[in-house]
Amino acid sequence: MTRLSKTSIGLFGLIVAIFAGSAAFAASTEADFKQAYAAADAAEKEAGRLRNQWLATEAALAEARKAAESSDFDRAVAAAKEAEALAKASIFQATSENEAWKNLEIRP
Amino acid sequence: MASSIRVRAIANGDITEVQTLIQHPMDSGFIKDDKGEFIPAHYIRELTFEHNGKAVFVADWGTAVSKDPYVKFAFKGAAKGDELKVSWIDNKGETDTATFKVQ
Amino acid sequence: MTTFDGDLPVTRRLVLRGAGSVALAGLGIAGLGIASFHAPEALAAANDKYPEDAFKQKDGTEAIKRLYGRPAEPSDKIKLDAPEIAENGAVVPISVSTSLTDITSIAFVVPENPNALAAYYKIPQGTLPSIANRLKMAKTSNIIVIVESGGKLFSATKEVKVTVGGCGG
Amino acid sequence: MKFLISLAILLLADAAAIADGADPAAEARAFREYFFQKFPNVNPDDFVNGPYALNEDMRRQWEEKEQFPPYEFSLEAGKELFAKPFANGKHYADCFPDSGVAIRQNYPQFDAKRGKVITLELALNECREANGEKAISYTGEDMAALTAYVAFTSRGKPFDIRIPDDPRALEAYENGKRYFYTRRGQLNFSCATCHVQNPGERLRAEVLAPGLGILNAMPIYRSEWGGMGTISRRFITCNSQVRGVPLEAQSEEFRDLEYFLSYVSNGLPISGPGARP
Repeated sequence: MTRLSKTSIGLFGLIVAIFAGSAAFAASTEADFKQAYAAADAAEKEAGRLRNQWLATEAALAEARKAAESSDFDRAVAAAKEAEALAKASIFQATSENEAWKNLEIRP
Repeated sequence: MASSIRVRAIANGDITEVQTLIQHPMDSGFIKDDKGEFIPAHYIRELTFEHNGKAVFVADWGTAVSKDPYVKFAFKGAAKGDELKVSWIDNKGETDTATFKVQ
Repeated sequence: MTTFDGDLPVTRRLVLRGAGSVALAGLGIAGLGIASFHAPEALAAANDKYPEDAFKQKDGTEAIKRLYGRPAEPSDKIKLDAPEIAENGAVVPISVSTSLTDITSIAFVVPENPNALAAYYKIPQGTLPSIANRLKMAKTSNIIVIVESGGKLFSATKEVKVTVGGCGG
Repeated sequence: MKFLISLAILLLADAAAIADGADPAAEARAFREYFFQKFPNVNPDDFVNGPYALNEDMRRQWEEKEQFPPYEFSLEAGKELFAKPFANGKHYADCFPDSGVAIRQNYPQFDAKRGKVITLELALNECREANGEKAISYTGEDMAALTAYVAFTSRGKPFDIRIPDDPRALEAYENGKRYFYTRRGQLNFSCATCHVQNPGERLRAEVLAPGLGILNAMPIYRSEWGGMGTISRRFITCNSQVRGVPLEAQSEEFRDLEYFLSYVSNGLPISGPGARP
């Protein structure tokens, strides 16, 4: 079980890393945050439509809002990007499971 | 309000086996609530069983007794129909008493 | 059945608890019925008071010392029954019985808990030296049971593995 | 000629079943068979006791607790709640067949009028609302107590879940099945990952329960919760345990999941209320 969960986290961790890798390095502005947050929020809403949101995405979105409130836009943008990456990973999961779930099914 | 005390006292010959379950949080004082604040200790300190006015079992408990505590013991000398009086008092001074028939 | 009116009888034991006003405050929480309070005679009748000091000890050996004033020696005449692995540290069923005679008390000690002494049972004459109870365990620990027999102290020990702790007991 | 037509219809019906991949009765048999083969030493009826059917040390702890089970208080509270009249003088008993006694094994049901699955929890709240009372929380103590009492009156009665000849009922079953096998949450687990592929194994401290019979013991007193929990609460916990945002209690997915899981456990006795680590 432990190995299984590690593999799974590893897979999604990799996806997260790819998405998050595109984060900007320059100091971020409120506009950057709003843009990043809107993208993350849209992705999370899509995950919601697919009934497959992740707790970590919600946590990252909350973290982004909190950082933005204290005008820490570097942290806010980073968190929003992470949230977007997580949300996209959950969308990827939900979409690939459209068919993949059958692999586990016990059939007559 | 229903009693917090449940007792099954069953006589088998001269020996009566007593099982008790008590509804009580038994908060240890070491657990935090959702807000991250410690829930104050709240636990039964003393539980007493009396038969014919004589204590047949006395439990002194600390915070490590499980929530809704359970204890089982057996004593001699009771007959079916005898009364068993059970009382507890906790660290806040709350108390409950109930009487049960030996079956 | 529940009896209480806040007018606590002034016995030494209850005064020691400083129960009076706290008891009233606590009433609302417990939702206990209000009627007249009869002191449980047995509480007043028992000679020894609640071993407050022993229950506060962090260390198992110290708790036993405060409770009995001396250490116990291991005995194979005590049968201590506890699970190998606790299914949940919040509720660990533990029972003990013994072929030793003239038993006056039995105590359960969990050294790895925040407070080591878990329970102390007084065994009057005519009560069998056999007890089952459910204890909390914060983590993997020995369970030590102390049996007071003919004024002497004997013990048995068993380790119980705890993977989900009872969050301190 | 008649015979030929019948045969043709039979063949067509069969073909349809195969095309849809939907033969719930055969699937339920296969589901049960999977667990019987995986645990040949476990008595079929014992699967309703979850991890205790699979682990001797845990079983002893459970049997000790069953001597005076921790759900006793909830069960009594449920009995009182169930008997207590609503403000309009009516009772829960008026909403159910047989006055609500020994009916647990028949839920969830497919309601043909509304085209949806009705669980016992939902039916209890609909009964309240039909009598002018507010719905109670699906995850709260009162619902756990009520369902504990209803389950208790059904102890020993085998699950008897029906899928009527209605494409919507079949769809609900299929939907529940899909939910059961679909991986979700950041841990990428499905219900089946734990309860089909790994029952009996330890995940952290827990010994995973077999999917077969998993709802027969509901509601359950969990030591981990220090209290009682409904099926709704258990499903929500499952979602968050795999690091997913839980769906709403009694959402369509959860109701359909309950329909599927109960159906595949048809024939196994109701054992609720239960106690679990």
